[in-house]
Amino acid sequence: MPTTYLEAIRQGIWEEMERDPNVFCIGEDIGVYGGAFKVTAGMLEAFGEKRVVDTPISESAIVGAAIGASLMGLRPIAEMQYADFISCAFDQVVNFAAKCRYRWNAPVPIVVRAPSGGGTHGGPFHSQSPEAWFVHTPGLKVVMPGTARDAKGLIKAAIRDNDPVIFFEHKALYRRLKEEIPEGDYTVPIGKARVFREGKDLSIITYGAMLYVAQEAAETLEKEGVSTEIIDMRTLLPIDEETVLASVKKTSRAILLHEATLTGGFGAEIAARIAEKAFEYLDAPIARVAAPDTPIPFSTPLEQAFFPNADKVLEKARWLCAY
Amino acid sequence: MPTTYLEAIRQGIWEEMERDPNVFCIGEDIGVYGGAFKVTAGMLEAFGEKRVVDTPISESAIVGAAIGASLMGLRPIAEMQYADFISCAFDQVVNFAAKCRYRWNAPVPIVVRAPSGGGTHGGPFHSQSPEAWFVHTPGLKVVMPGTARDAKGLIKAAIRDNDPVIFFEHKALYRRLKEEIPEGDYTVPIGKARVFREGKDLSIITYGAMLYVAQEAAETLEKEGVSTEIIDMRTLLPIDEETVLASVKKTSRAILLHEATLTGGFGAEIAARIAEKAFEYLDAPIARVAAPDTPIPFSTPLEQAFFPNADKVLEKARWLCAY
Amino acid sequence: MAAVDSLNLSRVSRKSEEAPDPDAELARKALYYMFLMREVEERIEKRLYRQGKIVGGVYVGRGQEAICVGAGLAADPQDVLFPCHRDMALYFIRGIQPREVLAQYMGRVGGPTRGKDGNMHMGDLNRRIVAIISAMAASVPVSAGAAMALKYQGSRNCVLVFFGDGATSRGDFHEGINMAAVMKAPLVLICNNNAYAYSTPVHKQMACANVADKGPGYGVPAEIVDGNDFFAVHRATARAIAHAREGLGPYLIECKTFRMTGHAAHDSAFYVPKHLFEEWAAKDPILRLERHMIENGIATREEIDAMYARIRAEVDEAQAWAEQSPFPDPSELLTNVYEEK
Amino acid sequence: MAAVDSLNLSRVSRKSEEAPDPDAELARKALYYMFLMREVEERIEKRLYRQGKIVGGVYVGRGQEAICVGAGLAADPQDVLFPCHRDMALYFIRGIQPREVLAQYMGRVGGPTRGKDGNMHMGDLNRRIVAIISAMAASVPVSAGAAMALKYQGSRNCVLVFFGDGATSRGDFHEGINMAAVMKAPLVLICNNNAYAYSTPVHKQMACANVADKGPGYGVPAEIVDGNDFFAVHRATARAIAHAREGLGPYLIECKTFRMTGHAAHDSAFYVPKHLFEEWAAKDPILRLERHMIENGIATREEIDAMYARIRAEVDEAQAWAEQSPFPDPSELLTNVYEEK
Ligand SMILES: Cc1ncc(C[n+]2csc(CCOP(=O)(O)OP(=O)(O)O)c2C)c(N)n1
Ligand SMILES: Cc1ncc(C[n+]2csc(CCOP(=O)(O)OP(=O)(O)O)c2C)c(N)n1
Ligand SMILES: [Mg+2]
Ligand SMILES: [Mg+2]
Repeated sequence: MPTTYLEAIRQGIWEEMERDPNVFCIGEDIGVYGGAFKVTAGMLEAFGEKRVVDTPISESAIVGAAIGASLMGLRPIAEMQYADFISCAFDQVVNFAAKCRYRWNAPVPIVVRAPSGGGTHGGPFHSQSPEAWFVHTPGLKVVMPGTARDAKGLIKAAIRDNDPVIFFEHKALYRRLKEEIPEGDYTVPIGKARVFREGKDLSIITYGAMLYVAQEAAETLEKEGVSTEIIDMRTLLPIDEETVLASVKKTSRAILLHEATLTGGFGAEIAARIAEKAFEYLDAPIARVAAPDTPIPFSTPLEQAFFPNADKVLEKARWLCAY
Repeated sequence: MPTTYLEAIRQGIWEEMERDPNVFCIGEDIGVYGGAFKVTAGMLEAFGEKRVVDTPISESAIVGAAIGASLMGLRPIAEMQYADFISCAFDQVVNFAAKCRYRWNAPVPIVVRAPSGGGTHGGPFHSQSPEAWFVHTPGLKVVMPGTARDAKGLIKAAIRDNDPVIFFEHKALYRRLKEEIPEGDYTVPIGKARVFREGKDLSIITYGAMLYVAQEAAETLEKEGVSTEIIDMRTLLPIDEETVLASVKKTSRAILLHEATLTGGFGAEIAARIAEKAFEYLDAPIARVAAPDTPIPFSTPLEQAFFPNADKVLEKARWLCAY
Repeated sequence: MAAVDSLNLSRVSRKSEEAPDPDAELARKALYYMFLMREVEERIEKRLYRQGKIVGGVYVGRGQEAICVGAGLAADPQDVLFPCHRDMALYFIRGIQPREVLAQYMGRVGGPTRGKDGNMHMGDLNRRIVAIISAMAASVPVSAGAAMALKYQGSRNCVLVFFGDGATSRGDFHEGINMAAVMKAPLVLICNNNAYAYSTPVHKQMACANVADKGPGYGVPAEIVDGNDFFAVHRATARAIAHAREGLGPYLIECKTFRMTGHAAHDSAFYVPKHLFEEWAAKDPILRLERHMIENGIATREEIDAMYARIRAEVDEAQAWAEQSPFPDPSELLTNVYEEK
Repeated sequence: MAAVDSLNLSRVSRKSEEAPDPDAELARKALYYMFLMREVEERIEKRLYRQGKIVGGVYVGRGQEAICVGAGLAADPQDVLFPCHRDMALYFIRGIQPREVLAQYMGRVGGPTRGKDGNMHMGDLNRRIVAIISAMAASVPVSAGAAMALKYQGSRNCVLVFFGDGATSRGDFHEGINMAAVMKAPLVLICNNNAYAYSTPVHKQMACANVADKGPGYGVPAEIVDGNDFFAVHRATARAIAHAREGLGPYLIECKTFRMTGHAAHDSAFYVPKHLFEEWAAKDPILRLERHMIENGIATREEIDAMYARIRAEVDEAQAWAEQSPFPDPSELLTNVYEEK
């Protein structure tokens, strides 16, 4: 049955709640209201107040409480109402959750769900894609599904993972993306990228909603005789370097694409790895397409200009192919 | 007169406090105690409680209060006792300070001083180098002096700057580094890197305490017949791409060196820019030397193994030169 | 101050023989701003938003207008305001025009942020009104710093910061009020306790009965007022401001009220028991002020209706202006990230 | 529970004819742990640190031992502890050996973190003791979550979290205690108000008189005890634990005490008026407990001195062991960042 990206996440959480009585959800307005995006809709009725915990507006305490509960053997799924508010919980994420195992061998199996990404007229504080901060934080895992299938498989894997996982969900995909997903229980491994589209002339390495921008660009390129491979990272930390390098070694051209701002973004890390480890395979510079280094504007024409699109990808792709 | 890195910062602040009555300092234990590292020693006596404000343990409120005071026309210098605690103020830094000008044209001329860096047996929470998070935050400026001369010139420039500046001070340099600096008033421009050592075969691009690791490596390489150029970034955001590219175009080989952890670090951004914009000049892969992706361990042998050193740089340098 | 074009309620009230009554004057002003706010917000929520002319989140202060108007009119124009998301009248009181506000909501260059930000995320330093960021309570430490700055500058002015019941749970509320208290900064903290934070009722937000109960833990005097009573809010704010101006430090006012809408325009508020809306509708602050004015001979029904009609016409014009205001040019995307020299 | 080797204070006290006196037993245990803590900390601060065998920060709880010992002995071994940086005895009470603690401080593999972390940054989930991070008060929300988990699991146990007066200024204190209160989580919050946070006296930390004044703002019962009186702390903690076990939610205890040292070993505390040290030296919790024991015939001076001698010998041995413990191999740098399969 065609399933939305949102419903896929909901199903994944639901099945894990059924499977393991230690799994519970905690966040603002996730109970009666079912969450700002309705990802937890119906869960309060099905699982009760004990397992669907509405909290005060306290991001730091939400993550902190999740950490504490995980230390006691539970498996909390904490929701940030918007990824933007994870900044309010930053210390708990990067200093408490990320470092417990290393420091004193205490696993912190929490999932922090963070609806991120733009294109929904959210303005500066409801559109951000802050994944790179966490990719620079050893001890965390960072996941961002770009398909409904992966959304379900990865949320389940994240819940079962014994390390803290920051799980970014792309708000613009929640309801717009609808596709067939496998029935019942399955997981998608954390730490494995996947070839989203096979090609031989150019690799576009991306994740999240930008997959579809890449796809659109790839279709145009196809007509221009360029065969584009798209790598969907899916997990941003730990990085599946192997899949990236294999693709670039095959195609000899790479574009890193993400909707987070350019400087210090995830693309920089991948570019750096390619430049160090696949240098001799490269036939052209490594290009990046990302949002410009500005806050995210509200007004539609500015917002549209902000986000990467197929044209911006095509421009770089043509440059690389002509190189 | 030979002046320590710490004293240079202190002088810079002192002179700016004298020059502009709107400049004031705010932070924990900066008054009577003179700051955990004594950077503000003597200022309470000289400038009074009004301008040297001891606060409760409230990093978020320290940065928030600095923002609010700056909106009223003051020029606050906020001290984080350790850079590690800036995580507790993260939302104020990345969402309030960084975005005011863009959103509603309200300048936020604050300086957030953050003693960072390791090698002082500080363990996981008193050794971090979190600059990359802020480099990925448009609207901020990020500075890290590596010399006493620059420390004074840059803190003065930061105080006069009309945008929020995160000013990282390397704890290990505070007292270990002592050198001649110009007398009296001078500034070092924010946004300009500098050639720390000229060379023609290899560029090491770095900043902060790693300058001296680069220097050590360069001296060894010199003996091996390799002429090494060292670029001291000094400002990490906005990035002085020009100076970096000019160096790499000259030497054709680049190593990015920093003591922050590798993945998602500042070096990734520079590597990515070189790989996109100076690709045709490269004779070898772009190499990175950085701390491994772990929390920062406490025990001396682990700590020593954690930080980059000349040997690690030499290994990469030899690889590039033999490429 | 605002160009209050429509504020020409007949000065010939039944008491007109007597000296001008400051209370009457205040009531007229208050009613003007309260109704203006309601009218602009109605347009936004019930027309422009539904017509797709406003995208993104829409939060209104329907039923809570007495709070921002009561506090805003108690402040001196040089006092600094930090509005929250249900305090639109503060902008009008500071002279920002309805047309600018409507343009802001529609993402047009005519708005104070020129489309860079949306809805109530706006401010104007010249008018001493500071834009919120979305993170609840983040304004509290910033307002504390502004108040510290006023003291530093030897100003007799103070700062008023607005926030909801839900915001008090955040660390920033705590750090901000505590620091302001330690510094004896001239800060007036005005909490609209409207019983909900999004879907979360206040008893799930905190385990004490009142936000004001938090005052003693900061050494800050705190009082509770009927947030639907303009005069009560106004008087309490005046007391708080006097306290601040005397150098006695922060003062916390809890205004009990009720959120007469969903959290935002998309929210039906299904989780709010219906009877609460009915009960609180009867306590509407505008109706209440109208009644007071009529009963005390400050204005007649006809005069009030005439003022409303003028406000509606004013807002019609503002809306037309705002809809004509152009969208920003995409080139503006890259401007003003840093100081441009 | 700890192997309390040196705890063989003669059971034949002057009251020996009577049934074993639980109060006497408790006093003996308390004195043991308090003196052990002091002795280990003295070694750390005055010997190993000065000899350069301990690098990094050294914080001690000299003069505050009654707090962690009083609270720690009131807890059940299955209650979960979140010590802060002046609560060393909690580790001993949970059976972590002095030699392990000394090895921890010296960065040796014999310490609970194998050198990955230093000083009091240690924990052991099997012993239900959770390691702090350095950010003050960060433990409070985490302890709230642990308490919520115990409730979730239907356990009758509770959580005890320790922090200083300075930590209460942080947002995390606020968010954590408030959330615990809303959730009625079984959390006992124990604040050591030792008058200073680093160089900052408590009146610059907060504008209320007592940390306990913050309780009502959270709907949390709060009491003030003499933090230098072991029995007072013990009884208050027992009350708080009973409250928590009954499902009545969090309970805040403010222990008034004094930091008898600088903030850390490098700090001379020049900013603390000298007379305060003198006044508080007279209130030393160990001397006080000794006096109580002697006056009540629980132990003789000789017995106490003999116990101290045994403890010193125990710590000598522990120190020797710890100094022999190897440093971690550099290869351990890369282990345990993530689960290793
Ligand atoms: C830190 C943070 N977390 C979550 C949100 C999402 N959010 C926006 S408004 C709101 C409720 C605010 O409630 P309250 O403070 O009572 O104000 P009210 O809307 O009732 O006026 C929430 C949860 C936010 N804006 N900021
Ligand atoms: C968030 C944060 N800011 C600053 C510090 C630096 N610091 C370490 S301990 C301390 C003082 C703590 O005071 P208090 O909570 O009263 O505990 P005490 O040391 O008096 O026992 C400070 C400021 C820190 N550890 N964490
Ligand atoms: Mg509310
Ligand atoms: Mg203290």
